Amino acid sequence: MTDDVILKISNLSKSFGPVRALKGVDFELRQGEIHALAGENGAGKSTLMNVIDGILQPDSGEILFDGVPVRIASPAMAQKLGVGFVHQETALCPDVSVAENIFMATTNASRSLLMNYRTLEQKAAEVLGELVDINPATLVRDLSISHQQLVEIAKALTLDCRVLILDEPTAALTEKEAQILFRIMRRLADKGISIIYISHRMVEIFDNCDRVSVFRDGQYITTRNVSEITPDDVVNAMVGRVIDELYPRKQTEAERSDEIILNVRNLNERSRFRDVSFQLRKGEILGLAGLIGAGRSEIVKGICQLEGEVSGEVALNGKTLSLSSYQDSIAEGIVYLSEDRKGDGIFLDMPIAGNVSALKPEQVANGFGLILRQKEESQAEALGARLNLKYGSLTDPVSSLSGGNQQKVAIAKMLSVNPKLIFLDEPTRGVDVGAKAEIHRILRNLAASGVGILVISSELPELIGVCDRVLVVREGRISGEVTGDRMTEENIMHLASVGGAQAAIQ
Amino acid sequence: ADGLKCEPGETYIMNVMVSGHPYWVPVYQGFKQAAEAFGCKTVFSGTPDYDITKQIASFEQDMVKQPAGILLHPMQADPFIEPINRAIDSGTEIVTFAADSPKSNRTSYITSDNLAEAKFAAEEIVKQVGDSAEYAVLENPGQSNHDLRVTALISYMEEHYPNMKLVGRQATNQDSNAAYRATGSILQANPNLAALWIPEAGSAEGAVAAVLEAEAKVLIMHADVTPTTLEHIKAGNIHMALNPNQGMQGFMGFMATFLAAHSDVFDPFNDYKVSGYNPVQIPYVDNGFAVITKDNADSFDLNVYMEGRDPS
Amino acid sequence: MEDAVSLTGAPENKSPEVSFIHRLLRMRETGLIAIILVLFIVMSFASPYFLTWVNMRAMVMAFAVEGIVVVGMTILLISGGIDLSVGSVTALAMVIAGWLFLNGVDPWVASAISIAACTGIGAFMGFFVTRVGLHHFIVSLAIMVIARGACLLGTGGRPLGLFTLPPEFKFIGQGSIGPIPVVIIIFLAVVIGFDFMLRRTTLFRKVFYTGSNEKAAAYSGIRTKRVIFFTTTLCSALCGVAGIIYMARFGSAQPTFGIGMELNVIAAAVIGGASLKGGSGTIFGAILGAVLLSVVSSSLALLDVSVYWQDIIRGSILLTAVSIDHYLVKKRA
Amino acid sequence: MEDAVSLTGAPENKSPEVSFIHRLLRMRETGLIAIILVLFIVMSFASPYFLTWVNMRAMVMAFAVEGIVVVGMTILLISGGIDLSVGSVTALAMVIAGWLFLNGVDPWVASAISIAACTGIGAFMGFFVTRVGLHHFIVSLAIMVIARGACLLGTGGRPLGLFTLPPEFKFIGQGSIGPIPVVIIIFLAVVIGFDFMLRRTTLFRKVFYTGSNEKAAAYSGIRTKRVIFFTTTLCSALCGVAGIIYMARFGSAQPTFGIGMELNVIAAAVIGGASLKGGSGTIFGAILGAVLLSVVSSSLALLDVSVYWQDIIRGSILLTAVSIDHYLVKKRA
Ligand SMILES: Nc1ncnc2c1ncn2[C@@H]1O[C@H](COP(=O)(O)OP(=O)(O)OP(=O)(O)O)[C@@H](O)[C@H]1O
Ligand SMILES: Nc1ncnc2c1ncn2[C@@H]1O[C@H](COP(=O)(O)OP(=O)(O)OP(=O)(O)O)[C@@H](O)[C@H]1O
Ligand SMILES: [Mg+2]
Ligand SMILES: [Mg+2]
Repeated sequence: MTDDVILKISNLSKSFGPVRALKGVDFELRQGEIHALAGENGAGKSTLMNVIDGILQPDSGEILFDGVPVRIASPAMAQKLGVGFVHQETALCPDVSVAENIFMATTNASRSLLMNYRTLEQKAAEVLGELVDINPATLVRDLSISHQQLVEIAKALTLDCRVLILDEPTAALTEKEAQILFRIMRRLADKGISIIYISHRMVEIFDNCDRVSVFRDGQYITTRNVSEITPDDVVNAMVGRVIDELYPRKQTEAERSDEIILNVRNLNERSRFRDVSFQLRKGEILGLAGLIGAGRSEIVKGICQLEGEVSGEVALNGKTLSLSSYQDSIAEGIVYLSEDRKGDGIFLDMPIAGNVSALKPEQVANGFGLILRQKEESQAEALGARLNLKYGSLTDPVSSLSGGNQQKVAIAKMLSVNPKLIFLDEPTRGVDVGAKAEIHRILRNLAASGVGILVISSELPELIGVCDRVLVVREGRISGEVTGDRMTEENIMHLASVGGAQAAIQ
Repeated sequence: ADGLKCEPGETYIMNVMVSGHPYWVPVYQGFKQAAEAFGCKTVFSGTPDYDITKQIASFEQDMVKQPAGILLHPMQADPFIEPINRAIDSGTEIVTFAADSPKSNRTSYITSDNLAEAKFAAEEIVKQVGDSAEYAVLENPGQSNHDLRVTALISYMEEHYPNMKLVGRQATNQDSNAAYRATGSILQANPNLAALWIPEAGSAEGAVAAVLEAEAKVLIMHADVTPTTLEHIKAGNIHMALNPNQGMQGFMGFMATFLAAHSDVFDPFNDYKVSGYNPVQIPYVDNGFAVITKDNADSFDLNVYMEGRDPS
Repeated sequence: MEDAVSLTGAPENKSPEVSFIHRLLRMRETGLIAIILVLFIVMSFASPYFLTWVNMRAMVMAFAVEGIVVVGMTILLISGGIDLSVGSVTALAMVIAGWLFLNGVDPWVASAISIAACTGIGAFMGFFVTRVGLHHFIVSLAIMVIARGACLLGTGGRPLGLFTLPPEFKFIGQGSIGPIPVVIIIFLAVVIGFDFMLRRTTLFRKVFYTGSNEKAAAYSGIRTKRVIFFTTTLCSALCGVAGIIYMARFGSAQPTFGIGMELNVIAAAVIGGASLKGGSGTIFGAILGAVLLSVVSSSLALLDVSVYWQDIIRGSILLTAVSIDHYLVKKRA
Repeated sequence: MEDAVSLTGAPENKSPEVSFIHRLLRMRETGLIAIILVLFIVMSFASPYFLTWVNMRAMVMAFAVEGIVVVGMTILLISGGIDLSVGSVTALAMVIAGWLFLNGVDPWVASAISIAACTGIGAFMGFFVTRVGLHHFIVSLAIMVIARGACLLGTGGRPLGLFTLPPEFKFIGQGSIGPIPVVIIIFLAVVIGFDFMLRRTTLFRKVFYTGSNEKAAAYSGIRTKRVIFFTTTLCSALCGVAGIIYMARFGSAQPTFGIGMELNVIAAAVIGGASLKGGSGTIFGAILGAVLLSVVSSSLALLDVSVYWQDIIRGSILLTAVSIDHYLVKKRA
């Protein structure tokens, strides 16, 4: 890292109608540094990055590249300046191959008239090789959301850039991939590339970044060397107060119950998972861990009949269920929060209130099936307040919210009905620390009140912090279970990657 | 009133559907010529669309202007009964042309005799190819005058020339490309095809292209005419076209409307005064048709005719 | 490129300060209303006949029945579908009912059977879309051709004269209650009813969810295929209703009726803010779109514009109006 | 509900074991080819004239010119657009060139001017779509009306007889080189050329990217508006080319030519696997779609099926064929 400032932003503002997303912010990026951005959901991080990438135009303020003022009119122009960007929401072309997606910018800039698919795929395989094993010829639409995230990263890595922006790249990644990414980041930084890294995970920031800038409510707060501060300082700067308790208290020995809420036996799906059996007890929060593509989502979706042709036995509160569709599952009080929020979690073009009520619009309707606007909005308002949702108006479309706030809408939707059993797939994806703690507290309270809670998360500290018990999935099988003191990152990683059933740590 | 003359501002409207169609042009010229002779104003109106609700709306809008009379080409018979009667009740006389609304109170109907056309065409075909040959027709189901030209020819053949064999019958709906296609297929299936009867000119353009391309020897006859089919007639590719006398249609159309509006000059020996209907009732006027062949084709060039005339 | 997001399908912000005027200004439809008003003012100066009761009546009558089809199409568009067969199915409704009537069936019974048949056609399309998995476009195109063929087959290509329909039946197409034609009353009832339902009922809310993001809707427990089946069927059923009214109005059944109607109807919905990608649109807006198209056509006819110019002017006004509307919507957003 | 994924637009998996046969089977178009083959076999038994050279030639001639428009439409669909004005613009191309010719301009020059004018119309639409931000559907609908009006205005509604076109000009529409009609040669050149470019050139790959996810493409630095502008313009330009060939074939310019052509052309592309949502489709598939539609029509005519049954049978075959194709595509996936 040098002290040369490559990118300098001063007094930059950006509003969306009445919402002032950025209020005169300053920012400075040095050559070869990994610079973290921290801030609550809706603080304006992504907006600032979109301005740097030419996707949005600022209302006022100045951007200096190498000390020269520039107006970045489009992503194409940003690319010419050497900006690479991994978006918070994956932006890939579903109908074309992974290889073509990765080299889209290159193809665009290339002078050659013809496509050379062979080299394209070879090169794509090289770039991907380090990250993940995906056939470059697959269509992107056939990839899971986490694989898409990796493709998105690979895409940015191929750019010959001077500034690389990573907007919450690890939100859908597991520890293993995240570590690979950090290694690559460091290598790039050593080559002199400057990296802006956005994350809500303090550990990542403190382990991998050089400096951190904090934003709050569209305002720039401070920039510090990571070595000089503590995570608590950052959180304090972000939220304006210290969050004392990151994770809620776990179930005590005394509270442990033998009552079984969910009993899954010998669940099989042709290609995705085999012989899955587990139980979820009353009062506990159960976690599912595993590597990308291990089959966690598949198992859970299978149980509630969202996907696949599943055989096996599922019993809720002692009653064997014969579900044939997700509607049946909802009728039984089982709901699923999707990991792919944009794809199947929310209705981007619809108002916030309408999103929250989507699972059971009947709840906000009168006896004649007429939706009562007041009721619908007060529902959204109440849940929104609980989750610290930041919005302009409840009639605004969800697309106007920041990523983390969109996730909160998706969660609010789940909480709006009173389910007996909730499957949460990456529930805190992109959610800031404060709201995350709140979501954890809500989950704990629900569990205590007898609701079954099963959490899938790629963030091991979260699983360990929240769950009373964690099941580890490897290649479509449950490879083990950890509880209590044995619940450590090492043990889980071990079970997820090499350990077989015999290595189960019980 | 001062004899058979229009009051200042007295207006007559000609209302049609698909108002951009060239068929109306000579009709309206005839209409206008007659009107000028009586010092009357004329307006060409209707809808550019093939849409009956739009035509009815335009007809009702014509009524708002309180014209003395409307020469109407009703797209469909029955839907116009009520509007026509309402117009007459409010003092606007209605005459139909080229298509009728017989159950309405319109005072006259001016048209070509499609049956006569069909009969003439049938006789000509037999004269040219003999009375035991294969023939085919293109058609445009749903449009009554075209339908009549086709069905009448077929039944005339069946009745008078039972050895004439109908080998192909395709709907081409005035679309030259569809006609090109259909004729191609008919020619493939029937190498001995001798004659082709087409009830309108648009399809004839496509049909003749297909016949020329297949180098087949087929006698083509059609109704109506376009510059292109005219050229084909001159070149001998099309044998003959039967063209309704459009000018006469418009001219007589105006006369019938005008007379209905000026019926006060007429006091016939009948019950009209007590029954309250218009004394100038002319149930049916045949405007006749012209036979276009190589020899007289030059007289049927609409572009030449329209030179120096105002289309509207 | 993005379609305007319709806000009116959803509840408005109702914090007390937000006045009625403010809400009106925020409505998706305000721009369209303004454009139509301007047209009205211009026209009332241009032609003394424009603002007459008879002309207004003629103008409304010209789109009222088609307006019922517009309602069905808008709902279908919101759910993410499209229907090219509306014109043929409307014609077929006339033909079926007319044919039955001519064969001695009571006209009311004949109408009921005909509407049921159209509903069946819609269900048939719904089946191909939801079960077989074909696209609405291609299924409805095939049905458009088939239904037109059935019209020809049922009539031999000639209109069925139904002059003998009893007066109480013709009343629904030709009668008036007071000064207001029955057709317009039916039209308003359908429009107001469906507009209300679409804004307020849980059933129709699901139509929005499905069209906005089918997968997310399925993940919210909505049986999206049923919803699409329902909207597809509803659209054809409304074509059936329209066909019966046309029959009563015209006293005939025309096998060639409604050719090209689909484009008109879809255009009205799209001008009114419906997205071809699904998820947004309002009945009110779509009807305003129909009004706009109709006012433009009527005005040109009323002003005796040369037919050779009419299409050019009509298309240009359409393009201008839509551009202005788009500009206004964007500006307010 | 999801559109069939076209695999052929993208490179195939080329691991060496994958044999040619295997690749053939994996192609999106295989199902369609099979269906067309079955139709051919059935027809060659049903009619002795079917499998004759002359009939085949006539059949290809029947869709060749429209096929050029299909190419333009497919590319536009892939980029996420649609064009309802193809029929009118094709007619306008005939009218402009014909009018110029009648006014003494050399026919080749007249044709060039006419094609340039159509390109201009496409650019005009592209402007409204990319700069003003309107939807393709509504812009092209307005242009469809305006272009038709311009045809009427330019001809006074009367077809222009162009019998005096020089023979070397008519040659492009009516002549043959050896046994092969010139029209077919032009058609094949256009199809093969664009099919190749669409699969292999970087320029046309951007069309896929833009249609698949406009935002993602823009984020990769692709000037998506330019791409859409380009595809919109190209489609109109190809309509211009088609119009000129029609003019040479028919020796006339008909202001009413091509009414309803848009549905046929879009149907061909969609049958061939193009998605109305953009991002997928192939020229080869679209042409197979056109072949399918054409073979069905020709066969019905060849078998002299009653006019009143033709539409019903045609629609049913279309629906069946598309269902089978969809089933085959899904099964292979
Ligand atoms: N297109 C838009 N329209 C209206 N408001 C928007 C739009 N995009 C962002 N905003 C608003 O701008 C503010 C900043 O959003 P931004 O996405 O930059 O937050 P963020 O810091 O990235 O949050 P997160 O951590 O949740 O991703 C939010 O209040 C958001 O609602
Ligand atoms: N639509 C699909 N078709 C075929 N295979 C799929 C599909 N979706 C997922 N898979 C495969 O199923 C396996 C399990 O995927 P799943 O998404 O359940 O993993 P996961 O453990 O939830 O991990 P993550 O969500 O982090 O990727 C993976 O190998 C994945 O590639
Ligand atoms: Mg963000
Ligand atoms: Mg998962």
